[in-house]
Amino acid sequence: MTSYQTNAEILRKEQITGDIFRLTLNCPEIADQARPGQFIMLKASAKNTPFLRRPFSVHQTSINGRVQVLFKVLGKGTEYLASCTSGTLLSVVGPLGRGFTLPQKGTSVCLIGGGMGIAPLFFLAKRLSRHHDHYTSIKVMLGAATAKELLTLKSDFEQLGMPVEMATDDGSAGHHGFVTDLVQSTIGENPPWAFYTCGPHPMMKKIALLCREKDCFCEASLETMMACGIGACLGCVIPRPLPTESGEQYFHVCKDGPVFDAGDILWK
Amino acid sequence: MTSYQTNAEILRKEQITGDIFRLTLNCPEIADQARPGQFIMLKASAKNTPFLRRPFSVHQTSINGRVQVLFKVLGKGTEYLASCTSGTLLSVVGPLGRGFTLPQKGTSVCLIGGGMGIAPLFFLAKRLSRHHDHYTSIKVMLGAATAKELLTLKSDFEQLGMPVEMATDDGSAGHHGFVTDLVQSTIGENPPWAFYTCGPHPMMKKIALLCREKDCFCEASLETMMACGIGACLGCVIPRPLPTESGEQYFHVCKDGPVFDAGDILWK
Amino acid sequence: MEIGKPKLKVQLGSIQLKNPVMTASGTFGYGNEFTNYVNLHHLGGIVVKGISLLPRPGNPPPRIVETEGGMLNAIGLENVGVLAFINDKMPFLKEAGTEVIVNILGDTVDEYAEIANKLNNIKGISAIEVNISCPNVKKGGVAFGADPKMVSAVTRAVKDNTNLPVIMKLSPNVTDITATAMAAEQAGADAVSLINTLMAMAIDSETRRPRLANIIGGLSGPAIKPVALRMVWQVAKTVKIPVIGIGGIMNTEDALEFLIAGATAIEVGTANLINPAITGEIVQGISDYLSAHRLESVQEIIGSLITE
Amino acid sequence: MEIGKPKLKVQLGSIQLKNPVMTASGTFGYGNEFTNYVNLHHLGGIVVKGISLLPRPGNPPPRIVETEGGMLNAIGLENVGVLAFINDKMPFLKEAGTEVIVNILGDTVDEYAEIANKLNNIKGISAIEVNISCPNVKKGGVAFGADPKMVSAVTRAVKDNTNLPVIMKLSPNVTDITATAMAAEQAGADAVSLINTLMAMAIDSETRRPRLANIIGGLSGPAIKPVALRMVWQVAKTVKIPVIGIGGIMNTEDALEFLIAGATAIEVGTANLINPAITGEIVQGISDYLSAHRLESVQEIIGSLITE
Ligand SMILES: Cc1cc2nc3c(=O)[nH]c(=O)nc-3n(C[C@H](O)[C@H](O)[C@H](O)COP(=O)(O)OP(=O)(O)OC[C@H]3O[C@@H](n4cnc5c(N)ncnc54)[C@H](O)[C@@H]3O)c2cc1C
Ligand SMILES: Cc1cc2nc3c(=O)[nH]c(=O)nc-3n(C[C@H](O)[C@H](O)[C@H](O)COP(=O)(O)OP(=O)(O)OC[C@H]3O[C@@H](n4cnc5c(N)ncnc54)[C@H](O)[C@@H]3O)c2cc1C
Ligand SMILES: Cc1cc2nc3c(=O)[nH]c(=O)nc-3n(C[C@H](O)[C@H](O)[C@H](O)COP(=O)(O)O)c2cc1C
Ligand SMILES: Cc1cc2nc3c(=O)[nH]c(=O)nc-3n(C[C@H](O)[C@H](O)[C@H](O)COP(=O)(O)O)c2cc1C
Ligand code: FES
Ligand code: FES
Repeated sequence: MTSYQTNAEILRKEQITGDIFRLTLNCPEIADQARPGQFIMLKASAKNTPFLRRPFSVHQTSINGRVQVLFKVLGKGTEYLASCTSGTLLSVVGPLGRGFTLPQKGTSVCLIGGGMGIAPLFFLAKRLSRHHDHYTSIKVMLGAATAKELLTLKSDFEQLGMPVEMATDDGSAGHHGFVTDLVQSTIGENPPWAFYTCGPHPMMKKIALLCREKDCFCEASLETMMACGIGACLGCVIPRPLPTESGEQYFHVCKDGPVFDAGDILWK
Repeated sequence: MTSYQTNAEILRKEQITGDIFRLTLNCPEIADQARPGQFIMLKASAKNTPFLRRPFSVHQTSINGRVQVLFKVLGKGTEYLASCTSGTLLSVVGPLGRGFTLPQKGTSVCLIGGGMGIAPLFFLAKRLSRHHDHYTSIKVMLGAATAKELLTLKSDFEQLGMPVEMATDDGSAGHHGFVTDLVQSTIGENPPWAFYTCGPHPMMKKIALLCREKDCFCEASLETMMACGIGACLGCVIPRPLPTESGEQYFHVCKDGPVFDAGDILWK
Repeated sequence: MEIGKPKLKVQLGSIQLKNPVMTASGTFGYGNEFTNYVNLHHLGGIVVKGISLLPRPGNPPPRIVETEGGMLNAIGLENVGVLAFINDKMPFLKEAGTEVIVNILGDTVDEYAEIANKLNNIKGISAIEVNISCPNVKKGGVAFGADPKMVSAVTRAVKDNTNLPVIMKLSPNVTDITATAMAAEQAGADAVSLINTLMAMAIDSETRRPRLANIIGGLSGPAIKPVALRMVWQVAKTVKIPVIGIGGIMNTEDALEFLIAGATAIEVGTANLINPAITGEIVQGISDYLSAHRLESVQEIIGSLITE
Repeated sequence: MEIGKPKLKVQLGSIQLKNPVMTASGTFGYGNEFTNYVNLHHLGGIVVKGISLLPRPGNPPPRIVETEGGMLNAIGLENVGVLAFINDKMPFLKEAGTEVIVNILGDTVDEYAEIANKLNNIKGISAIEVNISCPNVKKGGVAFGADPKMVSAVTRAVKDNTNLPVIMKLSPNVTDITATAMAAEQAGADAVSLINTLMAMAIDSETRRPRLANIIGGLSGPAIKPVALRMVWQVAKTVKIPVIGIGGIMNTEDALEFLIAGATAIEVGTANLINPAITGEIVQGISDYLSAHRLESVQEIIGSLITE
């Protein structure tokens, strides 16, 4: 798998809401290679603070060499990214990791994103929309704290011709409650299903267990603390349900993931 | 001596030449207290790199609470300052240190600045211009690498009614050579003289020795590496010519200076 | 449920601090340098610049270098000497409205004893902190703090010469800091403080010269915080006397980490040079943290690290 | 005067490196992870992730924490074990076009001996680097590297079981690193490398829990450079065998400082995680520095520190 380290120019910075931003980066090699569910490591500082790179899912790519990331400001790194103006160069390493497995023809597909977990699902949706007719249906379910975090993203999915159901914590758009509630009422219809999810751990856990129960295909994109993103530091582990024959007790999320078959994960 | 720590807003950033900038800061208490030759300590980073504050001479103050610094970009700290836009808040500690002693009535005054050493001399010039008639004459001699570094500053002094002689390394303005050459031809006329100098060490040394020879009053503003600027860390020392009675072998530049009687300095 | 203002008092042996926030020796001068920036009255205590028997001139410059997340210093223990300290600095300090802790240093065990003795009956001094990171001139220049036996000897010598509580300030440049901490405890120390600076060095690759005239200096600042925190945790688990945490504390969050690791009080060092008001801000910050977590007293977080 | 391309070759005991720039164990995987970013052929050598007799799963997460100017790791020596290393990793490594140095670790002296023995006749291995910062399970978990006697014992055990040059990798968590360096030299080590990480810790003040599942981890990155540089300088003055400098090297300038302090070669660690192309850039940077200073060979700067 080829990946690159490059200095990518920020071509555009969009402020989706107060603390959610979308950066468009010019990095043709990465745009060309990236597959949905893969991520990039950004140097989110001009100096050494913060010290480590920060991982971000590829939100979408374009044939003219752009890579987008969608992020929420949490701490020093994302603050720095939010403060960058177009023209700034960011050091990027990517694309990295194992992305989503595309669904089999004839399945009903459901993408369930919570918060910034929506980022990689849009890339997946774009890829699926190339062969929309391969799938019985494609549903998108998005959850967030409040309506305004979802509006831009909702219309992005809708432009791909995918119906979007929403759930918000404050009830300001769609279902008042968790996005997982929406899944429950869907999973009965139209088998076989392929679920793809990314978002807060409890959300993904709930979906994973539901899918296990109903024996549905389900992939989840996980997060851990990463130093290198390229499989070198062995820092980014999560426990395997069972050790491998050679005694490995952990997955390395940056290499074995970030996308995993939800059934392979020890949901805590 | 009262000094303050405050978050000062950058009201204006001027680019004098490629790498020379002037910042106007809003810090009324410091503007009110500062005397020529004193300095301020600026936090020249948003995070911990660079770690220490950076000392800058007060270039001028205004009655409406502004403090200006004039600086050249050398490394990380000054790069950061040069990248700040108006509206940015900078943490400032000051005014600090011992400034210039104002000349006695009836003296001929000569201010000799080299490079960024011009910064504090302008503040002194402004103060002297309040009582221009107290002095037999006031001359200003400015040295720099090339003409364009001097033009703005020259006219600033001239607006105070002070004639300015220039020396440039490349001969692009004034004397082609060192500013010290100009001093040599002046020191004979119109005694008694009071010389004030700030700039590169070899320049100040030459002036100091000349003044010692002719027995002229001479003050020089020195630089050393400073961590605190307030006399607490004892990091900023230079050797005294003779130990004090209590055994002190060093001056603390941030407290005993930065302005010293040139005759008290061990010029190396 | 309404909760009053959280209680910040802590006990260091026989002295009580109004809060756990003190200043680290050598970074707060003799206190008077900071009156423009912080109300000394609000601090738990002031630890003054290290004092020796005779005045010391210190090292030639350069004495300080900036490093990534920290600095090196090789001040060389410049100080006014114990007599000038008593005459010139104590009058101000004893009116400062906070505990005054005098940091002392020596070249020999006897010198430590003698300074302790000279400080013993001086009004306004609350405790003595003993810097043992200095070279023992009788032992080929090995630092006192490098060897538990020398730590014992210095502790005893100081204890024998003062009625004041004695805080032994441990060096981090050792294989096992719990060994020197225990040596101090067994020899009668009332508390230990740690860490002093890490021995370090910087080179200018253009001139190929050391950046410090003294070649070697002490590393301080946030760069060393993780090392300091580890040592404080290890020592707090080992000794029964109070532990004072020092090393890279830049803000409230850092101070809390040391308290949680087991420090009864903390000393803020290099941060004073960058933000001369920081100690006051940390006192306030600890109080705010306790309120936000509905804790009544700072005691509830000291040593509260959950390790399962 | 025209000067040709500067000579970068250095000699580490019996092996020659095409240049002094190597990678530090645990930060460069088994080399293959970096082929997208750097031409391995350009490097002086690759030191692989530490290998034990049997595969090790490593510690539970979280295993890494970011700190000011550095990071903590508590990977727990996860590795594939010596046999899988030989079978799965060596085929790639021996074609990498650079010297391959295998970092090894053990719980007992015998284990070190056995791994050394297993690696002895494997084609493509240039040297063994021995990580002695691991706990000696027979000595109550004290690190081998903490004690000159244990350093001797491990050095001898490894030397007795291999014909390859042996590099002893010293721990910085000691009172006197020249003592462990001399122990290694006297026991027959062909070189020493230093430093490994500083034992350190981080706490989350909100949860009051350690940030690493293992509680304690190793501090690396630019934060520790000044300590590493000091130790390298001290050791280079003390031993006659070559010294390899490690610790916080982020760029050419840092690498030069270590060479000037007396290191014959350097290893770049944490910097690989942040800039996977950095080692190649440093090779070029050293060459450029030598050209700019009109020096013919890197030999001219090794140990060239001017201290008057
Ligand atoms: C594979 C992957 C893909 C991700 N994709 C996205 C995305 O598309 N959009 C988005 O907003 N966020 C994404 N994240 C999370 C993103 O990496 C963090 O929000 C970001 O690192 C926060 O950095 P900070 O400096 O702003 O915050 P900090 O205050 O430093 O940290 C806040 C939290 O962010 C996480 N974090 C910090 N540093 C790292 C690191 N080096 N590796 C992993 N997690 C870290 C930790 O949970 C930490 O508690 C992803 C994470 C992973 C692992
Ligand atoms: C009393 C005093 C007044 C000064 N006034 C001015 C002024 O008016 N205009 C101006 O341009 N410069 C002035 N300087 C110099 C100014 O402080 C340095 O240019 C600045 O610190 C460079 O910082 P940097 O991070 O950009 O460069 P770096 O690359 O970090 O350092 C470049 C050089 O700047 C000096 N320097 C760096 N940090 C410090 C420090 N903490 N204390 C002292 N010197 C340091 C050192 O000589 C160093 O070699 C003054 C210095 C002193 C001591
Ligand atoms: C400039 C400076 C001077 C110091 N002088 C002393 C001293 O005289 N006595 C002493 O015990 N420690 C001295 N120290 C060490 C500090 O008290 C403190 O232990 C160390 O710096 C670590 O804390 P910090 O990282 O918060 O600075 C000094 C530190 C600095 C930076
Ligand atoms: C993630 C990580 C894993 C490491 N694993 C090993 C190891 O297996 N064996 C070893 O001897 N050193 C190991 N080290 C230590 C490094 O090789 C190096 O000595 C140390 O990090 C200091 O160098 P640096 O600051 O350049 O990283 C590891 C360091 C890191 C950061
Ligand atoms: S982040 Fe380094 S191995 Fe996964
Ligand atoms: S800079 Fe700290 S005493 Fe002068």
